[in-house]
Amino acid sequence: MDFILQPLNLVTFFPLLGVLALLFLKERKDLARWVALGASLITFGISLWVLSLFDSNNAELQLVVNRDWIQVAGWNIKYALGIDGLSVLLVLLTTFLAPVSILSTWNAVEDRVRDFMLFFLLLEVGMIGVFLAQDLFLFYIFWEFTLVPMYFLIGIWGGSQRMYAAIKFFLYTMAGSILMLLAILWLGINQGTFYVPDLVALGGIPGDVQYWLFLAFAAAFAIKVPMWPLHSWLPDAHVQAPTAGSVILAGVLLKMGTYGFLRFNLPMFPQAAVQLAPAMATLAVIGIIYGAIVSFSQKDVKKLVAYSSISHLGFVMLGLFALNAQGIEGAILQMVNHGISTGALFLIVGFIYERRHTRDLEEFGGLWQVMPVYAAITLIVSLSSMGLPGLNGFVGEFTILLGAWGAGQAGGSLGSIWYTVIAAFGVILAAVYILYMFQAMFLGPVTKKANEKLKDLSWRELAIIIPLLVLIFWIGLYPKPFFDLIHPTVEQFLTIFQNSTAALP
Amino acid sequence: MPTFTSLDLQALLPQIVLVAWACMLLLVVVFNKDSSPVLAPFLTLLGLLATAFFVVLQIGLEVEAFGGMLVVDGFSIFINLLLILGGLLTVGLSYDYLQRMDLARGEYYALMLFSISGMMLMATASDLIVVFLALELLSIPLYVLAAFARPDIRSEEAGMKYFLLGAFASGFLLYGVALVYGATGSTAFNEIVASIAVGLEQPLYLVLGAGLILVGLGFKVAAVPFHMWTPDVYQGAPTSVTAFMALGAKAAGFAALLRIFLVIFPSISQQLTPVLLWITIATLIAGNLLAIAQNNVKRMLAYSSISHAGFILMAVVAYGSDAARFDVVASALFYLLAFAFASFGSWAVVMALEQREARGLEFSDYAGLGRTHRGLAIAMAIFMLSFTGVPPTLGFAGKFFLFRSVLEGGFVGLAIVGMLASLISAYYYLRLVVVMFMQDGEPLVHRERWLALTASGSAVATVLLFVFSEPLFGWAAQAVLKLF
Amino acid sequence: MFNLVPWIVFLPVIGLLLNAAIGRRVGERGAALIAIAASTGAFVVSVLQFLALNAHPEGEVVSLGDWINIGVLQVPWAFRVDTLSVTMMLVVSSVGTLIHIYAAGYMHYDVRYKEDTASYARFFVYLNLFIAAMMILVSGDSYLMLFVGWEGVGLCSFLLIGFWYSRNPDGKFGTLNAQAAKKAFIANRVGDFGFLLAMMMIFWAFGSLNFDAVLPQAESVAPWIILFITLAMLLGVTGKSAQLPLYVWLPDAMAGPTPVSALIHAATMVTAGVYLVARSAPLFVAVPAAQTTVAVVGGLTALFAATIAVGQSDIKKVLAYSTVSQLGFMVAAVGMGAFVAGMFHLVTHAFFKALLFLGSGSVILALERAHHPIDGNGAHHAKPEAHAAHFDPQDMRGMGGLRQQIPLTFWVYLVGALALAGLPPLAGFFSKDEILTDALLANPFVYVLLTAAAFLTAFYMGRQVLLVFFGEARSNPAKKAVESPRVVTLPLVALAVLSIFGGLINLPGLHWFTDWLEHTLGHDLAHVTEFSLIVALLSTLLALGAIYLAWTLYGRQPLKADQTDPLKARLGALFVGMENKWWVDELYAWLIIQPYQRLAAFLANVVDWKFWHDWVHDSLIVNSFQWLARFLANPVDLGVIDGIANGLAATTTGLARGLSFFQTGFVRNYALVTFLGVVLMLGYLVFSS
Amino acid sequence: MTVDLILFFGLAAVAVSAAIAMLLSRNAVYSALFLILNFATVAVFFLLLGAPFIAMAQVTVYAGAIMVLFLFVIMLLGAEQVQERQKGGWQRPIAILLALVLIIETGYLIFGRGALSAVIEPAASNYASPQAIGETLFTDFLLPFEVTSVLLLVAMVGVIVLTKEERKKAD
Amino acid sequence: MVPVSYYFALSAILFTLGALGVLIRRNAIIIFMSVELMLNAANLLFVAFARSYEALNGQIYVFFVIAVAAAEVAVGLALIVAIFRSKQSIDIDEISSLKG
Repeated sequence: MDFILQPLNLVTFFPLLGVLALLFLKERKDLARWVALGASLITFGISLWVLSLFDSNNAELQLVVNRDWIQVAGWNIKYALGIDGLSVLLVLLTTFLAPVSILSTWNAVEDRVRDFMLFFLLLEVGMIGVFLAQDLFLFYIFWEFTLVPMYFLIGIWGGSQRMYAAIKFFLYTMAGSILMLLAILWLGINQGTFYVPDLVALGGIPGDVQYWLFLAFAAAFAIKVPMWPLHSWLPDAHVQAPTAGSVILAGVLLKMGTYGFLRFNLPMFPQAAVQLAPAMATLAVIGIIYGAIVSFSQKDVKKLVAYSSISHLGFVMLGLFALNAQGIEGAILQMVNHGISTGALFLIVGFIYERRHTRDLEEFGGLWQVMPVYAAITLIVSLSSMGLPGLNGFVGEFTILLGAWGAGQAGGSLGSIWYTVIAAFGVILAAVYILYMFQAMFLGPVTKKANEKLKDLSWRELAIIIPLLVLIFWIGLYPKPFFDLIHPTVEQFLTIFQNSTAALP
Repeated sequence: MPTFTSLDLQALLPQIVLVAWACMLLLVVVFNKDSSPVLAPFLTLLGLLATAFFVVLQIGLEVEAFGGMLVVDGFSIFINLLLILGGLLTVGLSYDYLQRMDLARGEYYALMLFSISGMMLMATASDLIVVFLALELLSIPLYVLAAFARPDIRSEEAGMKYFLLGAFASGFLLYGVALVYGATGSTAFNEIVASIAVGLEQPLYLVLGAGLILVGLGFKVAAVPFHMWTPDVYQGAPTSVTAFMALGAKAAGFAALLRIFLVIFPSISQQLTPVLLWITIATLIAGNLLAIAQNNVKRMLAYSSISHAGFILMAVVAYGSDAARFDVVASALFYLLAFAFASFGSWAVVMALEQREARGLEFSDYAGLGRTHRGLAIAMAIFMLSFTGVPPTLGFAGKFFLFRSVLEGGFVGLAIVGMLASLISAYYYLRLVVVMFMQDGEPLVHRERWLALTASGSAVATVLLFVFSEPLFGWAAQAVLKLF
Repeated sequence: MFNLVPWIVFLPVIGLLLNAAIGRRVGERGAALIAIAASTGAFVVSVLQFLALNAHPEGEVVSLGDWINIGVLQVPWAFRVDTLSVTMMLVVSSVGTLIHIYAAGYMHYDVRYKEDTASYARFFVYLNLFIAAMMILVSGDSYLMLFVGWEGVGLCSFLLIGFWYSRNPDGKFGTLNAQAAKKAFIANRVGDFGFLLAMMMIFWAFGSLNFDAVLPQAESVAPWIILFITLAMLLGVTGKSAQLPLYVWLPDAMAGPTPVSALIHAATMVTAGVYLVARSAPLFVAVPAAQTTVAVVGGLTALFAATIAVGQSDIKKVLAYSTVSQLGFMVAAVGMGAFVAGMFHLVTHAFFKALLFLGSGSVILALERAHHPIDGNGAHHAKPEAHAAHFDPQDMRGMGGLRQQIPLTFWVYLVGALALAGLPPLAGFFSKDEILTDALLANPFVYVLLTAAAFLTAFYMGRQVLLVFFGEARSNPAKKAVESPRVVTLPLVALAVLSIFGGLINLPGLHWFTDWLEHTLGHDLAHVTEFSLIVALLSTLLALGAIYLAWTLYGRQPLKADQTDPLKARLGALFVGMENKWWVDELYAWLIIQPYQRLAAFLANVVDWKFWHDWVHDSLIVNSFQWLARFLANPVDLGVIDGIANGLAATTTGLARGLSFFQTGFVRNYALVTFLGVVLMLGYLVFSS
Repeated sequence: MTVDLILFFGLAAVAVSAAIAMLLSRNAVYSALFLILNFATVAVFFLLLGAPFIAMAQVTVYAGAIMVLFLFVIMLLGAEQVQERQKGGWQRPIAILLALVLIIETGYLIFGRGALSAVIEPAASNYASPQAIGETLFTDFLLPFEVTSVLLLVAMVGVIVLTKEERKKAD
Repeated sequence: MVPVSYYFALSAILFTLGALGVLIRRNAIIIFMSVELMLNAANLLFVAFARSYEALNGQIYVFFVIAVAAAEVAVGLALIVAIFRSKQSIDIDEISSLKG
């Protein structure tokens, strides 16, 4: 019992209770919705409890649950969960976005509601697990497991091309992760443990091996992020997924990739990380520019937002591979920001889709007149997405750029400031596509008859979106509490990182 | 030296019980024709449980019997229990199905028991000639069972093809045994090992013999290029037989393969490994790619079964490596176990949808299953995920353990091929899931208690045993082979 | 007293929140009052700061709390009170408040002409937001905080230019206003890109973004770094302060309601660039090359924009280009190191240009009201569509003779125009003269540019006044124009007074403003410019000459309705160029916008979708899988080849079989495969080992 | 060349020709008869190799029982001739080619790489007497022997299952 | 004085011929016969090796093989009979409904 009541166990597996309840409940739509909402809200509550237990001055893993799991025949597999500055925000983001997403499905999902909620809660378990797992085996389980419910969410409740998108999503992600699995096995065999802190502490992997292992891990994460040019699954998945799916996909699932880089690639293969930082940064920068340009030419709002994710996550990647405090802390914060802003954007797209059943930009225009509240909220979210100072996106982007610039100085990991210059240029392009979208949807006269009588946001919709707005402003104006959570771990991380790269030739 | 000691009895007791029970069953069936649809499966269950009891009694034993022709060790006990489990599940699958298909004849169960006895013998055999006999003992009932749905031409054709190719392949096996005999002067494992240790005049004959033995056993486990019978036979045979065959023949084949290669052929691993390697790669690629092209679920599962043979073979490839040797056995056994649950479960679902005249077997017949029969569809999805190797299923653990032995053996390239193969496999497994959950349709489904129970039980086991895979894997790891 | 400084931001924020929440419920009067109160409050706080500074001229930094803290990066929310920032605060809040008052009357009519009375409150929300952002800009203690305001005012500019988002500038339905807003934002973003780069360089060179940590260290950092910083900053300046080559957004920004043009696009926001350079004075001074660049950019802009202003016929466009030109003056000034002169001109320009814009607004309003009168309830008598002929109330060709109908507006407008033209003793004379004097000393080339620009300035202002107020009315509404209400004219008068006496703050000899800024800039940078009689005389003469020239062209024989501009006959192609703004917009469209759109479409549709998505994924990966699967299933289809060999009769059966796969169903084929495997394997074993 | 060798080659020629003839015969009955000839020849080899018991078993079980069964079935089904459309299929040439390759491989193995030194001498008289065989069979090879018995039982059951008239039709 | 190799060669030829029979004949019964030939070739090899080792076990194996062959033939012929009843043919190429 003690074991089960460990805070991290609770926060990870609590949604399973909801799953069980849903399994045995009668098929009643409202009941299923309330059960799922309740479960996710309680999970959010538990995560806040975890936050209260979290000591932000402590750089180490905290609230660690560590017990032997498979300890036979040379296996040294542990069931290990832990939380530190790298993961605490992402866990909170996950538990926060889950009830938001569930609320967003209230009217959107009418078919097989119980199954939807069931898969959704399963997905939540997987995602939280990914951020908490400290044993590679366990991590991989959660990592792969998230595919399954997401696959169903896209495939059953998605748009017209849903099956194609679902399979593509599954196969692409799996393609990357199997390579990672090999690398995990290699580590398990040669280092004798899967426990991440031990692996980091052990070190001693020869340089060329590190290189390959890094690439194997990176294959999984880069597809998930997705880094250019591995992004081809993303527009499909996003466009086809139901709103809640898109929110979670953009909000959390993509972060699993960037988080993976941070948690595994950098500390375990420091040498390779330094070696490959310019390459990764190049891809990141290409992604920033490419995503922004391609977004600009989209006719489908959802697709536009999907491509913008590529651009935004390019920033995160750039920050990570700056390998300095500003870059990494900015990247972590930007993960959260992107989760909030892009999540909100997908919600916004969902709102209009529920009303008009189209996402074609040409079908809109002049909506400001018809739905002023909706327009104002969209404006704020869009501005956050394009990095207006005072809103959350800016804090992340700016610190990332600052970090990357620093990494471009002598002694930095990138060796050239051009990465940053080009990435900063992406800021302009971001304005271009966001404003293009905003203008096409909201400005100009109302040209389509169908738009004239649209209702503005309902209270439920406001309840969904306002918490996100609050966060947008909070992080934008006073990000200190967030940085405080991240900072000690990143500091320590960097110290260790520098030692391990300095010690090796 | 007495010719038949109590030790011999102890070693052979399970098989004796099983064969005796089968004979008794035959008598019962002959004299009690009308009750056989119910009585025979019940008796079969009892017989299998009794056999299991005697196998369990053997746990901890590691002996040679019959002058080294038979070995009881952890390995054989594991395989035997697995085979009995397979038998039990087959009974669960067959009960309703046979009645529905008008096939409920008592001989079916008797033949099944005989076949299991052959399989068990194969797992314990420690003499090539016994292996040959055991192979025939397990095969002949299978030939008959495959054609059991007589006069359905598909079933007869399946039986015929299986028989013809089986006989062809066992010819190679026998010739291989002859060559090994020629090279070493014996067919008993202990003597072969001894004479290899002394030194052979012509080791090449041993190598060739090993190669031909590989052909015979490769046929049984459906390794490319000896796999060609598999889809046709799986498709044509009554589905319960297919399910039985898919696990039983494979488990027995691998049992023999592992024992033979690990016990008597380590010294020539240098020559054999490339052969094994290419067979494995071919199996992985062909099995998975061909499965993509299928529209019939039974055929798809047949090719999937080929691909799983490929995965298990991956472990065998590393048999020559000292570092990996123990893991080879453990991971292969574990993988078989994982495969068993998913395999029987998925066949159960197939049978629930199967209609007379081999209808209800196309992918399109599964459309809408997720809506109309949620439990069945979820179970099937779990099996498909387990086959793919996605956590949290037993199949994932199986692959995970398996790939370690491959890496330990130093076969990184093979591991990558295996990974790619499992990626490809995701494509066709997911296709079925897509059809079940994401397309609309009105599938015809038989609601039968035993089928449902087998399916749901396997599904639960597939997930739960994953979480508690430590004892299982530990058990598999202790199932060591007795070496000489 | 200094501690009150955050309220210059808080008060407008409170105002905007109030208006956002209840603005529609409290009616126009209520909404306007809330906003005006907020703005006035900010003005009062600014005055208090001014008073406090008088007592403690060294100023103070008031910190509210942390913002971004990562390692060495420590940026607090901190307000800086010093003479430079308080100058800006005063300008912003005073002009801002006057414009709030003006707008309360102006927008009353405007919302009715645009048939969207609900937008009244929205306007004041934006206006207050702008004040807040502008205050952050001028009072921030770090570059980053300055940037917050910098982008914030950009946002407000976007919102206000696109205020009538469903219309075109001429009042018809369309998206042109929205596009203008977008253009402004994006052009500003280009500038911000430079600012961002500058900030990053600053941070890594100085280890901080706070003014106190950066500016005093300017000498200790390698010159090339400073050069980079300043040039990048210049890019920001050209964006925000509408300099070459990014000025193009400002004329389009006139799509916003006139008070906006006055407040944002003339008096305050656009001067942020000048403020930035003045604030960063130590950096610019450290690298002469940067100074020269800035000065030349300013000078060129001043002249270039002035030429365009000459050719415009839209009353606000003339002022817009004039603004660009005058901003060029300021930028040139701060570029040459004449920070005080630049700031001085900034202040006076804020007064008289706001006056001019508001005056033009009053003119427009007068014509609009004459064009379609509004009854006591504020409702239209007729829909605009009902009017047979469309009337553009901003076109000077449709005005003329207005000094009789709207005398008050005429007189204040005249004051503003003369101030802009630089006639003594109005405010513009002193500030412009100071710049020219500095230019002559620092950079003769720029001096020539600026002097030419000054000449043109006087000319086009003369042209405008003559076209608008003199001669005969060239349209019906112009004949019936009515004077604007008092709430509109009152701020005009106030601004006129400021325009007349604004020059006093830095009268030659007294140089009170110089001393005031010296507290911030230091003695070296805030040097006193000696009054140069020659320069003053020359510029005054030039201005008078230009006005005379204008009179000869437009005053002697006033323009008739439908008559082409007399200048066109004199200048020919040159005038066409001026009229068409030298086709810069078209050039940009051709050079940047269209290629970008094409590139984006190409990347999105061809590269990403057709290539990456469809081809690489669907064709390459999926199809080759399936092809391989089929190939493996059917490499040499025995049945087919058999059939073909046996002629047509067998072909059908052969094909029927052939359509199936390598799994031909023939046991013998299967056996053959097995046998093949055996032979290969044995061959390998025999021959290899 | 010794008598042994002459005998060997003569018999080998007979055996191989019989096998080839079996392959080529149109008529299944002829094939069966050629196979019997082949089996008989092999039985002679068994005798030469000192395996009289096996030779007898070969003749009685194989040539006698099994082949009679074959012939019986052939006659029963009237399946002497399957119309083997001689068409230029790939199957046959490839099969023959592969068979040749296999023989070449074996030849290379036997005469190139790994000739066995053992030479077969005329057998000693007491070698492999039926008595000795019987004794071994029931002592050392008890297990396979029993397995064989089960195997035959299974075959019996199988044959019954396969050929029994369907009950349904009978009902 | 015949080398064992000769016997091996003979047995290999017979074995190959048996296999060839399986591959090229379409008459199911003849295919069975060819399989028997293959088994017989193996038998020959066993006996030859047994002789060279002067051991009995090889002969015993042959005994088992003959028994197995008998069992196989019985089942196989039963299958043929069963199929003949359904299809009126023992042409192996006509038993090819399962494919793909």
